[in-house]
Amino acid sequence: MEPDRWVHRDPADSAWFDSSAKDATSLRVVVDHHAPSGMGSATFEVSLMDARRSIVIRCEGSAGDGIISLGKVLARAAARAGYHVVTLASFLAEVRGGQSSLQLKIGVGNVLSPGDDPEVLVALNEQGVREVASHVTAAGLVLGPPMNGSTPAMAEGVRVLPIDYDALSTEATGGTRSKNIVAVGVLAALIGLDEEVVRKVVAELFGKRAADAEAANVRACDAGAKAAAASEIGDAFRLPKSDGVGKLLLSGNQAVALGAVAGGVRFYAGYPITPATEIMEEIADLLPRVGGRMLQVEDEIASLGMCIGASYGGVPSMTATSGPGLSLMVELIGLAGISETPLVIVDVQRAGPSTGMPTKDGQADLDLAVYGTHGEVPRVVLAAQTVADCFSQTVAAANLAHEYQVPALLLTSMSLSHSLQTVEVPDLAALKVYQETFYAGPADGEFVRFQPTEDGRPSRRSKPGTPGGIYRTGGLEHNDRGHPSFDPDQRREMVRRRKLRSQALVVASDAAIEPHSLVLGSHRVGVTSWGRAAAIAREVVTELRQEGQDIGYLFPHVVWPLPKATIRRFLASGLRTLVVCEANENQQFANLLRANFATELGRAGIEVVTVNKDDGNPFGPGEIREALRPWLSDGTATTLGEVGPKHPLDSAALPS
Amino acid sequence: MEPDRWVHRDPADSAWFDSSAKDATSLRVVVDHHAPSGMGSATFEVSLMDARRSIVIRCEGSAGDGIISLGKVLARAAARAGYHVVTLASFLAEVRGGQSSLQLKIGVGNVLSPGDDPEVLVALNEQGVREVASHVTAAGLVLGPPMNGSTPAMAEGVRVLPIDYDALSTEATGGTRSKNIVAVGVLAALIGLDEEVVRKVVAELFGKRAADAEAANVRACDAGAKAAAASEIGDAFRLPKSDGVGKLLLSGNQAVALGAVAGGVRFYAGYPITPATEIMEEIADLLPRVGGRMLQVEDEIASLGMCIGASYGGVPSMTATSGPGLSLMVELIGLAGISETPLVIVDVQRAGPSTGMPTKDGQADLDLAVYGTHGEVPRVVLAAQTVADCFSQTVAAANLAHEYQVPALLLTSMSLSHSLQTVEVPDLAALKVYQETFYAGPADGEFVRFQPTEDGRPSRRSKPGTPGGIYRTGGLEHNDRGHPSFDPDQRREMVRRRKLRSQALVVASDAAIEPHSLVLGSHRVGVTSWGRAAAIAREVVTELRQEGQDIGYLFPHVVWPLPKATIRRFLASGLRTLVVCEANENQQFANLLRANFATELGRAGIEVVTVNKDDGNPFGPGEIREALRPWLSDGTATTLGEVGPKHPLDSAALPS
Amino acid sequence: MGNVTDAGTETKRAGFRSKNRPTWCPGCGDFGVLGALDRALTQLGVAPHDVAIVAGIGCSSRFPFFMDTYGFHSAHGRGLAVATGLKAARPNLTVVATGGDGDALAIGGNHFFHTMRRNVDLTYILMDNQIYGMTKGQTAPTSRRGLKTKSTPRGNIEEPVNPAWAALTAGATFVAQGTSFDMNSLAEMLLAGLRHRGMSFVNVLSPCVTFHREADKQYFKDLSSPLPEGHDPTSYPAALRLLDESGDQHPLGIIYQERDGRAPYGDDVDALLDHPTNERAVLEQLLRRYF
Amino acid sequence: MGNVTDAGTETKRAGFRSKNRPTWCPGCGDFGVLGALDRALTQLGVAPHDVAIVAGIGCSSRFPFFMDTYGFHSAHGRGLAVATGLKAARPNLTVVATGGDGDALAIGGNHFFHTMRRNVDLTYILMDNQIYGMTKGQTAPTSRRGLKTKSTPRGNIEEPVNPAWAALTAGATFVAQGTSFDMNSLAEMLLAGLRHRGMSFVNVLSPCVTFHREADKQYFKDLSSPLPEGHDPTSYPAALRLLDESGDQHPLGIIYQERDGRAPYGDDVDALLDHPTNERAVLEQLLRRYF
Ligand SMILES: Cc1ncc(C[n+]2csc(CCOP(=O)(O)OP(=O)(O)O)c2C)c(N)n1
Ligand SMILES: Cc1ncc(C[n+]2csc(CCOP(=O)(O)OP(=O)(O)O)c2C)c(N)n1
Ligand code: SF4
Ligand code: SF4
Ligand SMILES: [Mg+2]
Ligand SMILES: [Mg+2]
Repeated sequence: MEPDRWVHRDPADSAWFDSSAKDATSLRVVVDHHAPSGMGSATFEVSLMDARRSIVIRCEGSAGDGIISLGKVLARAAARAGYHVVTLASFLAEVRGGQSSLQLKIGVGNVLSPGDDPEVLVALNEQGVREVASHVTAAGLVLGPPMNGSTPAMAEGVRVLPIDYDALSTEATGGTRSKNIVAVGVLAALIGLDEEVVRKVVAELFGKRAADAEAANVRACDAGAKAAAASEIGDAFRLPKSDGVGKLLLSGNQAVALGAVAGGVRFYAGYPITPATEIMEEIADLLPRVGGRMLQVEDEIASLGMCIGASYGGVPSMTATSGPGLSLMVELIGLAGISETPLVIVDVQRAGPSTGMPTKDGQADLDLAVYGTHGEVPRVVLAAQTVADCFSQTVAAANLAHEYQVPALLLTSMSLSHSLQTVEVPDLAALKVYQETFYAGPADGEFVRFQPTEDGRPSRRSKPGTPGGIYRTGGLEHNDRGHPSFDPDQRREMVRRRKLRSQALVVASDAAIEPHSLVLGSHRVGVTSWGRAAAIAREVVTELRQEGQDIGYLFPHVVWPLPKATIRRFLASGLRTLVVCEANENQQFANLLRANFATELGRAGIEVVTVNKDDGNPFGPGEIREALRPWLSDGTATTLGEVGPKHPLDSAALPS
Repeated sequence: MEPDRWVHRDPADSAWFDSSAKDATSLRVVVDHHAPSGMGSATFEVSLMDARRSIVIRCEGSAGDGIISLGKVLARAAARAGYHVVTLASFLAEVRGGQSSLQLKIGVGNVLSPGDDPEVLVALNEQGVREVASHVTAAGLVLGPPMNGSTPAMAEGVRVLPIDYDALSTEATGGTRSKNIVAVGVLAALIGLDEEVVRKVVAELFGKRAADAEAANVRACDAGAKAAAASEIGDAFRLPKSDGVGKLLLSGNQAVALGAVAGGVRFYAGYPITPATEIMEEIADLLPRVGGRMLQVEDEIASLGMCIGASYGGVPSMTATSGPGLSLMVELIGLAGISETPLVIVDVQRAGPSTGMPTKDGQADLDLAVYGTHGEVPRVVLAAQTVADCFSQTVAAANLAHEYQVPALLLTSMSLSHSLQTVEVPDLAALKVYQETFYAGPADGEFVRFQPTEDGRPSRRSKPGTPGGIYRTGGLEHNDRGHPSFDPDQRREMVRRRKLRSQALVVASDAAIEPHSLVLGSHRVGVTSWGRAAAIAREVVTELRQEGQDIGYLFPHVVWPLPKATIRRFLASGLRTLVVCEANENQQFANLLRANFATELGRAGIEVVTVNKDDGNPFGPGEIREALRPWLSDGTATTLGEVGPKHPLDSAALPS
Repeated sequence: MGNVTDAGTETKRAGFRSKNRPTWCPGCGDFGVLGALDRALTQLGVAPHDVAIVAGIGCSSRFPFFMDTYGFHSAHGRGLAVATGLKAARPNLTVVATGGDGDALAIGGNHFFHTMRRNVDLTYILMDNQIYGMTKGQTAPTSRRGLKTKSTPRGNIEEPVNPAWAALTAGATFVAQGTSFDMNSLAEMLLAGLRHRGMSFVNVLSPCVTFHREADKQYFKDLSSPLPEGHDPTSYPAALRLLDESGDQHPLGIIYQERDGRAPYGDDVDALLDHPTNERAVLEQLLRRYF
Repeated sequence: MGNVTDAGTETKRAGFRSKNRPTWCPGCGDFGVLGALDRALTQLGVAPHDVAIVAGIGCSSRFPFFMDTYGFHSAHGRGLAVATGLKAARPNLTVVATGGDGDALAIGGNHFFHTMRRNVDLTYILMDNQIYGMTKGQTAPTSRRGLKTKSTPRGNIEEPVNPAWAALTAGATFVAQGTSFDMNSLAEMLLAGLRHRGMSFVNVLSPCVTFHREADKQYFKDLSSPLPEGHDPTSYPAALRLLDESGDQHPLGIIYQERDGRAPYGDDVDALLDHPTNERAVLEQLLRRYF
């Protein structure tokens, strides 16, 4: 089978380019406003030959130094100035008592990971310099405090610029508390953020407290900028011009909450759980503003039960939880499934099993999402790769749930939920929100709840309160009116109905493939992944392709049912090796692929190579790049020979 | 790779023969007392050329006619006389208001199914004759009441022997109430059961009520026997001599309860649910007799929570439930897993999803058993194929749970739980019950709960109350002492620990393969299945092999982790087609095979053909035979050509 | 239950009764409850399509199928959660929940407790037969101490739960108790409960004639007694004292009804809502927070 | 909580305290409870290895790790189920359960209810900080009406649960209430609870200094009061009246202790057991039933 050549999008969520232009030195980038998340649009040129399209900055300090604020202010300023930003906090600090640490990657387009080793280290305390300076990449920069001790050995060309944060802060504000804002000023100046934007963000942050705090902090920021300007660093760390379109800066949990509200959800019932709690907290504030009702209830079983009740009442409903809560919900997922009650369940994955490591990252709830309930019901499972996805895929989940009258599960994870990323301002007018049509009353004919259909699509519901539309339903096997029936013929009919629904969802899954998540071609190596790992893999593979490597990829958002046509094309595109990256041990996604594409994999003789990690920290791009190395050409050959040696990271499927 | 030729066992749970003797006309059958269930032993000859090794009897009557007692008494008498019996009730009657119906298959060895169409119909009312007589197989027998209406068209050679049950009962007992016992007498005489045994069983049943009822019923039984003797039927339906070893007659639920008690379980907490309730009821009676404690508690979550507590206390613990209860338990399965707390969970599957059809059969909880919980924990999942398995696999589950300190799940189903089957009397002295060794106190060295091991086997536990053995554990990720730790290195260590445990369980799964569940050979077609469907498939495949068909099979009891070495051998034995039978729609077992043996299936180019059924009724042998037909040789050719055409029952994997 | 799969069996419907013939065993107490609710809803004067009945799992929980109203037959123990969600999302519906002693007080105990204390504007009818009927006769949370059933062959070792007490102490603002064989009184209580704004709980002693022969009509008659002369149902302490002092006796009638009481949960939830005329504008504004 | 992953941090152990330094925030009320239990167990004179502490999930549920006894840190809300199983299986152990207001009364409410009514021979210590501490400050079942938290930014719309009331009305045979800042009294109550045969419940007002600043020591002082002069803790009606009339006030001390009361659940379970000398013979006999 002749592989396709598809025009595909740049991995930045919103930019297209032509894959045939691999050797071009500049690209016309079109921000796509047809994207399902309804993002805005813009066109601009970027040079692939630019020395720098992005920068990785690590911020370090003691627990009280305001490192999180530092990161937030810098990220917010960059976002508003039109840059893409990804942050990552806390993971780095966990085992280093008292130290606070945050990393950002800021760039034009293509920012999907927080990076690996930093190019710039800004440390507000000596410990930060001592522990991190040696990790700064060659020709990088260390912005530490005046040191008493000696600085550690560093990579070639790393420059050290001591900044007396305390002194500058005291000078500007009368105290050392604003030293983090001094650092904001330094960094903003170095990377070339618009001064006015930075000042405004600083002012807004502190303006909430008091006008004098606002002014003081703006002064601190200016002091930092001046210090940077006075240095000899020059343009080395300056970013190219951004697209100029201001972006939102959101955590994954905030994005889910906003996506829910924008996607039409008007009922929410929930129970706190790390790392999902902020979804409920955000929704508690947002939902009532648009007439939606939010309840905090006694547990996760009640949460889902109440969502089922509200959805039976015709109100789009959602709940969010993490693994332990999802485990508790699986009985009622079956109830929603058999009664064809649409609803959205968000699972912010954390490192399990059981209570596990609640503040750590992982992607090991896919099996539960796909298989969790006794018996068999159709469902759809989506996974967010980025914070932008947390928004758009929540909307997509609500749409699929209501279009197909199934439970829709959205998987995110700790590393998304608590990191800030930029998101294009959604174009609400363009946002597609599925509007369910209900039975309208006797004029609409006789009401039959479970009207047989051959296309797998559901039949209309009737909102309680509608004359003529009375029906009863629930968890028992039933006939077309919802009345219990255990008749074998009736049963076969209903089993078939649910199967057809699943098949219809396969089609929807294929239709949901966004161009930027797929590259076909006559590649011997293909990479696939899901969730947060997919974003990192996407960044790595894009870079490798730009380096001339011959790699195809597929990073679907709908992970169940699997997009059958797409995967078949992908597998038939000449692949010899399929690399599957995911942050779990048991190869959950890889096994879904094996189970559902055994024939295709077998026929094409494709070797499945798995890259897994389950230590509580999210994948870094370097880890994935390293894992892919055995399948890369050496840069002279354009194709690889036979399938390469097995990589040490390939942990054979467990337990087989 | 040259396929093996293994000596294998006859599918009857306890009999061996040599597969090379396919053309022999008689076999030396050895009842094996090394079987894990510790059955007794006996040796005898059976003739494969006997016209009859078994008989299928259908009993019909009105709801008040005592059809269930009829079946029970006949089955009990046959069992005690050394025959194998399988019964099936209720499924047939469901949609036929007021009619009660039960089918039995009685035979020497090899009785795994209740059969398809009956050879003998005994009907206590006319409706039974009208509705079932046409299904009686050629040369069969209808034992109906004197008919007012006409009898329906029947197969060739079916004889009708009218018996005036009412009159015979009245004559013997003064009332018509004992007409079912008259029928017992008729049937027992026809198939040649020892009269004394039959009389004793009848007497025991009624002796419990009153001596005169006992005598009256024995008279009714005798009257039936006399009527049969007076008829011209002769020996046509007589069974050959049995092995003479009396057998137990049990329902699946009773067998699980007995297995638990015999397997060392001494704590049980449960909550009623159809069709698992009788396990709890039986245990409620049995357990306190051996000093074990049984609690009926508020729900399934509490059930499992209490089992975890009791097991932490060092007492082997078990709970039983059905699908909805298992769904509720999945959070705590993770807790048992990460804390390495052994326990047994029995899931008597019923037709789902949700409340589904609680009184109907199905096998759709495998995915939940294998994948149910957030995150990843090692576990073992077993499935009973027969009532004998319900006993022996409960013992096996308790053994595996304690040997490997994992949750062990045992899947049975409605069709096993509520049907009576014969079970060889277990030899309790030979029964292997794993005895956990606990830390014995300070003399035993320092206690470290989670001692690192390289072989995947767990380290000793310390029973609360033991001096020097104090430790704490629970659901958090932890270090070797059970203390919480989120350190990435420690985490990797524990993830690896759990992985090694799963790998050790793979070895255990291979070791658990019983010879009678595997036939290797250079077969182009292999059949695999699990649970009740496997018993039926086993019966069918054995018959087909005796008819000269070239078919291999594998029917494992441990279905997770899959027995890797065994399956690899099976797949490498020359198979072109692997037929997977299971009573669900989504091909759960087939998908486990595909996911875990994608490489092997692909390399050998094996086509996976799935035979599924999910209408609430269990598989009949005829359905499986029919499904296999396209892969059978026509009886002249000894090998098949290329893989045959796809069978209509092959429902493509859903949703892929 | 006689026959759980009665898709075909129809009977003439009247009032709020659906045309599905109840699948309960002949003589089951739940028939009386069905009749009483039918009458109460008729007297309430609400349209059938403005009523929804939500239940858990059990014989008593089959209720929705036998009424010609909207209905949801949820999962064991979860009826009150589903009913609360429905009521919160659609406050104008009359939502009735039904369940059995096991459904309400064993597996569903936590939802019971929280629904009562939240004072959700529902009417909850518990059919208390002191047994698990649907699963054929195991000890229930309301079974008397010492009762021998299949699951407690040596006798029940637990003190029974008193459902009215549980509801009253958890915070229900209307608590009544009736029997299935005094349909008139029961219908009156149900009507009062339906009219009550807030959580109305009605415990109904309702024999299971098939799996709990001991607890028949006479047993429940002996177990219950009319409200004492002069009982003031608006006094919480009086209601508490009454139930505490009654011990195993079940007083019949309206035991407690909070007068001029707290607003129901539904009202509280609604009070928080904005109803923007231009939703899009609000959304735009919400987005801007994150800019 | 300060630092949840303190595998390395050790402190000198004394009495029943483990060498693991508690990970609670400095100033957290739970320290007082730890001290009080340490003292009570010491006075009880039981060996540490004969004690097991079982908990759910929450700051308060970290308790087992800080005590040098056997311990099981189970799942959110499930501590009492695990504790009941452990006690039923090993009746000679002294089993203490700990939990927070959310753990006990939100997700764990059903086990709470049933454990109290069963009169299981446990001591349950609830650390009531009126907030979800571990998840950083959401409204809990014991939070006051109107409280603004991250999860109820417009104010809590629910009436708070009174834990002592919930335990008393559910059937606990020992109900006491203390504060984390009066360790002496608390230790005494705990000792009495440990000595009580049957379910002893001790509610402890224990401030969360990090996520519920309002409910500090002073707040709890204002909220609580000594037992009224002459309160008879052996009278159930008196205990009921006391708590009903106290409203939001929390009386401190032993509110109720059933005298010569029912045997605990454990005894009842044990009473059913045979202890055969030849188990195999019994098994053979059981098998024979099915012959
Ligand atoms: C999760 C779950 N557990 C158990 C069951 C089995 N079950 C169905 S109804 C029932 C109890 C019925 O008793 P009750 O609620 O008192 O209702 P009744 O039948 O007596 O009216 C049980 C245990 C179930 N359906 N789901
Ligand atoms: C099933 C489940 N749901 C939710 C959580 C998250 N969670 C952990 S502790 C907790 C509540 C803590 O509050 P409380 O019980 O009052 O204890 P505290 O921390 O205040 O002592 C919650 C909601 C969880 N671990 N498991
Ligand atoms: S509660 Fe009892 S009498 Fe009523 S339908 Fe159920 S089993 Fe029959
Ligand atoms: S309850 Fe509050 S003060 Fe105590 S450890 Fe938890 S967060 Fe800190
Ligand atoms: Mg009941
Ligand atoms: Mg709390």
